Amino acid sequence: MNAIEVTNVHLTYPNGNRVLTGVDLELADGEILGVLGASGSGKSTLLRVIAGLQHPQRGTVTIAGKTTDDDDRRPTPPHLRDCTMVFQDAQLFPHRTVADNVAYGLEAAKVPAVERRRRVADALDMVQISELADRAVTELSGGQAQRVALARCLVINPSVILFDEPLSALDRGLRQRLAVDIRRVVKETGTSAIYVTHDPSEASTLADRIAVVENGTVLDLGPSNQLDPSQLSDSVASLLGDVGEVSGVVTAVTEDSTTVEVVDRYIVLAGRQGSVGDTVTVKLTR
Amino acid sequence: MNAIEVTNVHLTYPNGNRVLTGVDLELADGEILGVLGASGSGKSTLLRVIAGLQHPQRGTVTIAGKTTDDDDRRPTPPHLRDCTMVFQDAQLFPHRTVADNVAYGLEAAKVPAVERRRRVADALDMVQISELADRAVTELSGGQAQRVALARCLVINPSVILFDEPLSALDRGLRQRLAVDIRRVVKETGTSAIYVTHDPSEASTLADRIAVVENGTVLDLGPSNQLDPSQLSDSVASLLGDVGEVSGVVTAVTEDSTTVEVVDRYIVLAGRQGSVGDTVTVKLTR
Amino acid sequence: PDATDDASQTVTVMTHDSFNVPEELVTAFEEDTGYTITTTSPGDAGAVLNQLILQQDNPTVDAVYGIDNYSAPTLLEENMLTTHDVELGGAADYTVGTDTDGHLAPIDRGQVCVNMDNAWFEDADLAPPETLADLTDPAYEGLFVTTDPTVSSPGLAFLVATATAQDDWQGYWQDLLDNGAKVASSWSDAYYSDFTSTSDGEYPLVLSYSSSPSAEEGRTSTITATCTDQVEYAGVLEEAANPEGAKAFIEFLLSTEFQASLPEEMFMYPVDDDVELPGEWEQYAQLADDPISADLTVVSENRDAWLNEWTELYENAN
Amino acid sequence: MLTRFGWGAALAVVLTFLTIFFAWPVGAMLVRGITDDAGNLNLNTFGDVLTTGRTWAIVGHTLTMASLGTLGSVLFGIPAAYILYRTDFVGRNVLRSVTLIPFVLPTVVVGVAFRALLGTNGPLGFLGLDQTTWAVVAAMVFFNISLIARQVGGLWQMLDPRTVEAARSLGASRARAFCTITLPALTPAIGASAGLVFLYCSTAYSLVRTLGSPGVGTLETEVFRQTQAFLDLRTAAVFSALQVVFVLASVWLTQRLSHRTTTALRLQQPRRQKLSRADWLPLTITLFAVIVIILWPMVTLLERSLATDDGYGLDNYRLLLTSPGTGFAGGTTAAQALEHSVKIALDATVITLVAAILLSLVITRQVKHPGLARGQRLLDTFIMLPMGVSSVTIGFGFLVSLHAWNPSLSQSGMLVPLAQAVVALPLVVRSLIPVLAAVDPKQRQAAAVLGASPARVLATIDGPYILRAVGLAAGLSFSVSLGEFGATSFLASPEYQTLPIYIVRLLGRPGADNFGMALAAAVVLGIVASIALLLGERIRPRLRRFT
Ligand SMILES: Nc1ncnc2c1ncn2[C@@H]1O[C@H](COP(=O)(O)OP(=O)(O)OP(=O)(O)O)[C@@H](O)[C@H]1O
Ligand SMILES: Nc1ncnc2c1ncn2[C@@H]1O[C@H](COP(=O)(O)OP(=O)(O)OP(=O)(O)O)[C@@H](O)[C@H]1O
Ligand SMILES: Cc1ncc(C[n+]2csc(CCO)c2C)c(N)n1
Ligand SMILES: [Mg+2]
Ligand SMILES: [Mg+2]
Repeated sequence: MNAIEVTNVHLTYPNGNRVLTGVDLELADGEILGVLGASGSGKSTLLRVIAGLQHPQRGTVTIAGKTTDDDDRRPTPPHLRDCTMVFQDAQLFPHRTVADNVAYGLEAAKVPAVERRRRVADALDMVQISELADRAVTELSGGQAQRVALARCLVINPSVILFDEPLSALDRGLRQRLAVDIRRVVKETGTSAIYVTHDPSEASTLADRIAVVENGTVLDLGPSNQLDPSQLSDSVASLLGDVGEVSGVVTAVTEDSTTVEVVDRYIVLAGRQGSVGDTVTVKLTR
Repeated sequence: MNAIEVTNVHLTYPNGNRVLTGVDLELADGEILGVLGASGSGKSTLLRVIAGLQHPQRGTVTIAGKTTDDDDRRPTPPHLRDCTMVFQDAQLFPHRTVADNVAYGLEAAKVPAVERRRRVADALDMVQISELADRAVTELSGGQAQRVALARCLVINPSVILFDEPLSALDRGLRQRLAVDIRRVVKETGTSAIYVTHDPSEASTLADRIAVVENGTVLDLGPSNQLDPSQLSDSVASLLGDVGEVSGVVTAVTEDSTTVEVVDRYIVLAGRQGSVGDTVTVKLTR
Repeated sequence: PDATDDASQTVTVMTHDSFNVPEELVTAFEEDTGYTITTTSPGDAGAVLNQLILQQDNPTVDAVYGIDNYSAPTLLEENMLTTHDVELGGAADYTVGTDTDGHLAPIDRGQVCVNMDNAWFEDADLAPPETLADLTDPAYEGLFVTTDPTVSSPGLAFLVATATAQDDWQGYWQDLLDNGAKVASSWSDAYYSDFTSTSDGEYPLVLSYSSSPSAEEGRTSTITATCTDQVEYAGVLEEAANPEGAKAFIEFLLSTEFQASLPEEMFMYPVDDDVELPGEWEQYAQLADDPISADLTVVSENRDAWLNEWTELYENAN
Repeated sequence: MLTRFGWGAALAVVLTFLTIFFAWPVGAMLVRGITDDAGNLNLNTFGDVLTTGRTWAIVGHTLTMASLGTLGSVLFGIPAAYILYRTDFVGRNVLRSVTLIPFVLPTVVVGVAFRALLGTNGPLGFLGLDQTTWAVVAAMVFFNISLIARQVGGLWQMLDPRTVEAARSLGASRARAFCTITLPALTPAIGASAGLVFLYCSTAYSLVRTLGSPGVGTLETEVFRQTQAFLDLRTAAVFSALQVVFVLASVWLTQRLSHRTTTALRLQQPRRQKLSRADWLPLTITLFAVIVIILWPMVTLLERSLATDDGYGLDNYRLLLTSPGTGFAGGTTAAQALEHSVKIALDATVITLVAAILLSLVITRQVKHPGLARGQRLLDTFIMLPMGVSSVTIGFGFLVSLHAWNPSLSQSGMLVPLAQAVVALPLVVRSLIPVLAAVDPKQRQAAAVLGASPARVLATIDGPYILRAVGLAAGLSFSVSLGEFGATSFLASPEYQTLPIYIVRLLGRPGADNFGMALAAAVVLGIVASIALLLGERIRPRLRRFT
């Protein structure tokens, strides 16, 4: 059984913005799908549709075998879907402390207080903010807030977790560690996940499979360790970065950097690499 | 004359959180300083102090030659400081459209309507959201919102701009392009800038000099193209990443990745790179 | 008139809030005398009295109109008025007994009476009550609605009437309440919500005025033995800025034209017996010949005590 | 420096206003109450009154009725806030303004309507509620559902829906998300408005007298009795002081409630959703409240205003245009009274809004100095006092202070809008504070670093929220002034009567015409007020389009 099946989903915002135009997507049980996409391409919208926060005009969504959205059915409300979501902008509850934010989903699931406390402590520990448990969430740094949002979802162990750029505000070292931790936790609990990120290396660290949101649809690129760079379109290649070869024209050279215009985009390299007007080939490495 | 001078600044939040304990920092005119630091280390707090949103208990801040904070003076209010700030969490004004958000600072500076319109259009163009000018800011994607916040500050041409992770929500391609554009705009207008980021490559693309916030103080690492990896402490090296050599123990190997534990941190590499228990040396490249 | 001497050209009068006079009469008065009338009205007769007392040290009016017979002795005791020097004529019959100096000029009069719904008593085939004592008769159980004497002026008049006409008024009231009499909070409440003839109410007997039937075209009538006198007076303030104007105003109030306007304008009867009543009044709203007349001195001495006793009695009855 | 001066000046203006038009009159009355004729302090009456059992029976009765009235208003008001301010459906605006009409109806008229409804022969007579405490409570709820709905709805419509979405996706049902996320965010508004309602209910006069079972009455009726019947200012002062204690206690309570829960919320442009099937519960409660508690009495009122000798017709309305009423040959006609009312209410609204905006800004400003913060809380409490002080006290107070000082002032008619402004002020301030307190200070900071001066931040960041809340508040303030009776009756000059006073005068006279006309005039008052309220709703900042 697939954890998530999205079939031909169309979503247009009330202001006429056609964001999703026929999305098809499958997520196998226990699988992690990394989703990349340009800013504004519809990644968050897709997650919101699956979470039941936005209702598609057309199409079907099935979560853990239960059809939640279908053309002529009433959509299943968010809390009855066996999935949760880590929001891009944290969305912490301002009236609750850090620990109480993390406990929220457990309370909703009526987990006994003792167990709840233990699980909350574990989750805070994992995201390395145990010492902030009693803080007001208005007194956190950006990265700390994002970690609370992450812990809040990881702690409840649903069938499916939708991650919307959960590590974007963290420094590199922490990000790598948490990426590994997230993968471990998700795999240990048999959870399935969709993981939206704009960091290709995070995607390949974490995800089993990679997909790209483009032009209102989802393009499945297959298993992350079998990506064939030569098959990628320019726009997808730019999302993944560091894959394949591109050529371009050097447009500026300064003491510190060389700028090469590559198919109307810029890549920045350190140091002098030629002079203005030269045609150079830049080797991009992962 | 230095654009910014911060001398021995101490800041403790009302809840007793001692965040800055003797920060010294100088920013030359027209210089861009890249600031890295772990999550929660006090980067945003430092910028808030300079912007005048948080008043240090001790220490001096001078902006463009004017002392704004000193031990026994009333601090200069934010709007009278010749500096602006791009917030980590955008803080767009919900009752204004995208264009009116960008126009806000120009209105405050009483820039004539015609020029205002032109400059707003240019700024939106630069961050590639011209077509969203009339949108409500509640109808933007995360990355779009961040770009509005960026345009809103770039458009007003102050002496100093404080950037707090302005590109964290953007995809890789866009991020690289904008990093170059920001540098170009800042350099063209002779603006000085402090640029907080958690992406070391963004810092070296953009900044003339790199500093790190650690243990409540700022550590100046010098010009970004003269960094000497061997001089860095472990914690700073982890922030910069991809610099120098570290060794560790492989702790997990899967089909897709190899995990090496390096001085109590994890680095993840793609593909099989040995077997559990092996000691390997991993070459990290920038 | 001299424009620079404004104060002496304006007459300021405090009246009760029912004061009403046809525009033409005021205009005529102002043209005849050269005075301009300004009125203020803080509320009913009780409010007028309270205001005057509160402003004792610094009265802001020249004349007062609307003090009733129960308030009159109190006002006289306060020594705020001066002799009005107006020729009273027939009105002299209604002056307050203790007012030996001619401080209060009677202007109009009326009576507070129990009114009944004629049709109701016909339909019920029940002889209407005739006296105060009848109201405690079980035959009339639950038929009478009166008003709270502490806050309603007809209510106070009725309490005074019972205290005057009954030897043991407390006992009488106990019987009255035991017999299902209802105490409404205000006259309009009783008349427009409880009285059968003018609302969907349940009570065919209501405390109201002798003049009320004139507005109901014969559907109601008064029970004359329950009627008690009401007189309203005017006076000139000791500290009046314009005593001459105040006197002229009182003369105006006693003029035939004003007296003739009283029934239509204020639902009261003229004190000038020569003035004719309107047709409906002649027909439906005759004054009782022999109303209950209280000794005003006794009333003014006992008013507060009676009200307090009544309150206690009433609150305990529930 | 300039900003400090600005705040100081704003505070000074408002404090002067309150001192002259509230503290002085009321203080003058209380001083008369606690001094003897020679002017010496004499507190004996306090001892006497406070040791009487009857006093505590009165306190208990007041407390019980006011609590029940408040509870009912809150229970019906919150679902109504949701339906009226958070969902979209055809006729929503009409429904909103209909629910607001009760607010301006003179209480005497409401008394008539409820008695017509609940009386033995009325459509709900079988309930046996006539002249019981429950009838009073029902009328209190009638008056105040819309107050709660409006104050709470005003904040609710601006809440960022995404926090609730986060809760839902963490597995919270609608009910749980409401209780754990929305309710805490709304608590300041609920607390503030429930505090107001409690005070309105505990100072209700006509309702208690007209609808209530006979009994010891309430603090308010006792103040009236002692002042009006006995001119016993000393005893009245004791009861007034007890009322003040009531106010302080309830304000303290609501402040505590909201102090702990006021957090910067990410307020938004108002968000509404189409009414959906999932809304059945709040919708049912709202419809019950609107139809049974609000509309039915009003329809009864309308029906009785249309009743003529032979069936139904517009006779009473025709008479309103042509006649001043049976037994009122000269004097003011209804049309004139309405004109006066509207003019006075407009003046009062302007005064109220200026004072209220200044006050709420001063109170919600973030200050560092603990002394200043304490000052803010004191001020917050002080401005509630006008609600808890009986209108006779205020009315008589005006006489012995302002009027005595300069009689021509009261004859000029200037005092009426000023007094009405004092009466409406707490309501308007309370409707602004929760919204202002919820504006995220980070928004102000963002504006400041973009170079906006404090004045500009005020205008461009707080401004739009104030404007929206002011639209609501202006409607409320106007209708409160339009319907105000207590203070107005003491101060209005006879030539410049307002409609509520005209109505009460009509009700004070026999004659079927007078009664019918009074009811018709009340209907007119309600209609005018609801139009004003509809207009108030329309004052709102549009999303500015870039040009
Ligand atoms: N308002 C506040 N009150 C108390 N403590 C605060 C407040 N804001 C931030 N802090 C604490 O101060 C420290 C520094 O916060 P700051 O926001 O400056 O971190 P940062 O370096 O910007 O981190 P990030 O990269 O996660 O944004 C953190 O530990 C945070 O928890
Ligand atoms: N509430 C809304 N109403 C109308 N349009 C919206 C709304 N929210 C988002 N959009 C638009 O829909 C498109 C997709 O938005 P979405 O948030 O899904 O993008 P995203 O892929 O998550 O981008 P990012 O990486 O910047 O977060 C964008 O163009 C955005 O402007
Ligand atoms: C129980 C109760 N009675 C009356 C009103 C009507 N009202 C609306 S505003 C206001 C105060 C100033 O007039 C009053 C009394 C109410 N809301 N609650
Ligand atoms: Mg997004
Ligand atoms: Mg930060």
